[in-house]
Amino acid sequence: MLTTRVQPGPFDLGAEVAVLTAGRSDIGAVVSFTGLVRDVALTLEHYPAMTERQLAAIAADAAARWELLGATVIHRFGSLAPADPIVLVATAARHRGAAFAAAEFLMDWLKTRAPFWKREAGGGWVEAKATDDAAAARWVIPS
Amino acid sequence: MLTTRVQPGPFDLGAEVAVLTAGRSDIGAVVSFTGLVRDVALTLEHYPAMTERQLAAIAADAAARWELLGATVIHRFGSLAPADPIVLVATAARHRGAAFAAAEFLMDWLKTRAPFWKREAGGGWVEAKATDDAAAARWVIPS
Amino acid sequence: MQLLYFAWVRERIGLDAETLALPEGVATAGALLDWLATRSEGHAAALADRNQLRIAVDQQFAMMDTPVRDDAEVAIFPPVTGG
Amino acid sequence: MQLLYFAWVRERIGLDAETLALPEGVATAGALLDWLATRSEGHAAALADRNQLRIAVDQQFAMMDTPVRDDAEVAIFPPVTGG
Repeated sequence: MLTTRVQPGPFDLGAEVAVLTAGRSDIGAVVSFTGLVRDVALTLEHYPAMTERQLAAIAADAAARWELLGATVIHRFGSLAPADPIVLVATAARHRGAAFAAAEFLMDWLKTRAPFWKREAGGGWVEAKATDDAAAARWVIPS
Repeated sequence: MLTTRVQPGPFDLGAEVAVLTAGRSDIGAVVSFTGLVRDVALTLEHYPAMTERQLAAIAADAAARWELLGATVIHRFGSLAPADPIVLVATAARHRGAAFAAAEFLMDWLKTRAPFWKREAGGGWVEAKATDDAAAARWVIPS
Repeated sequence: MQLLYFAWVRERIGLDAETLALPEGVATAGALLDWLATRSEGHAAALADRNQLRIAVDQQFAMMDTPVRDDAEVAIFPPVTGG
Repeated sequence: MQLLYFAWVRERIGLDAETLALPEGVATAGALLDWLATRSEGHAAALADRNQLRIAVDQQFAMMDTPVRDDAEVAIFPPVTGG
């Protein structure tokens, strides 16, 4: 089951992982990543129609690369305070290797392919990081 | 804050992550790993005095290798049914790279260095996996 | 053609969207940017540094040589910073 | 000396723990296992395959050549399978 959602409000990590694993006993490993606002309040702008497409495409890409038994991707937008959660990725698989790799992949892909832009409160637009491009480049399949 | 616990009962992923991040705004990334019983009920035996020492040592080792802002390791013992959670690892850091790497390290270390033994219901003792040894070998610092 | 602008591209142009007829002879995303840059000082400022711009055609990432048609939705924005 | 056995080592020996006086001349974990194997058929069966055994001395992983003393807690068990 692949779930992707874009929403202004918070998400519940425990509840999302419970949904991901509900009613099945073939899952041996669940990895979650929660991204939080550090230090300075942010506003997240996004491109709604493209965001939905990209999140679905990113999740499908992860499911094609690893034997996932489920994945959830939730990304918030709007005004966020320090310590607020921004993004949740959760992956379920029989074994931990696939769950860890797919979660890292999803985060690297989100950072470089999902149309969100962060603006710091009282400051400017956050600049894209070369380290995110480098992290995403690990997953590019040579054509 | 490093938290390690061995207990027979379940744990609450959302609550543990909330404790890990409570009251601070310097954490940008939290990674969690939950291990679940697959398919067949298990009994987990352990060596209590050594388990406590090993879990504390494993967590300290992770904190020495990466700039963690917190880590939680909880391992259950006793009788567990299919789909029951067995183990929780959660790591907090400024950036996702350290949080992901430390969580993988902790799981690889737990699988090969924490004194637990699984027995399948109606079956025998689970054998150690060469893949776990190989995964743990990634982290050995050449002496 | 539907044009959408985000983040500082939106701010510099002073619009979040505009609907324009694609002029004859403008057939790629790159040519579209060249033409848009002539529309106002804001457009010119927003579109000056191509290395800092990303383009999506019909909600998919595109290159400067990606073809554009008059019925397309073209979005122009800085490198993404979500996650 | 306090001896502790876990998992199938415990089952084959038929004890989860025993307190024994370390005999003279037994100075390493390996020598201890050789001596323990002579104590009963169960001990012999449990301790036959050294590749399948792990040892902890005072709750720390040890090697066959790790020194053991009479005041030590020595645990013998199969490779761990937690996590």
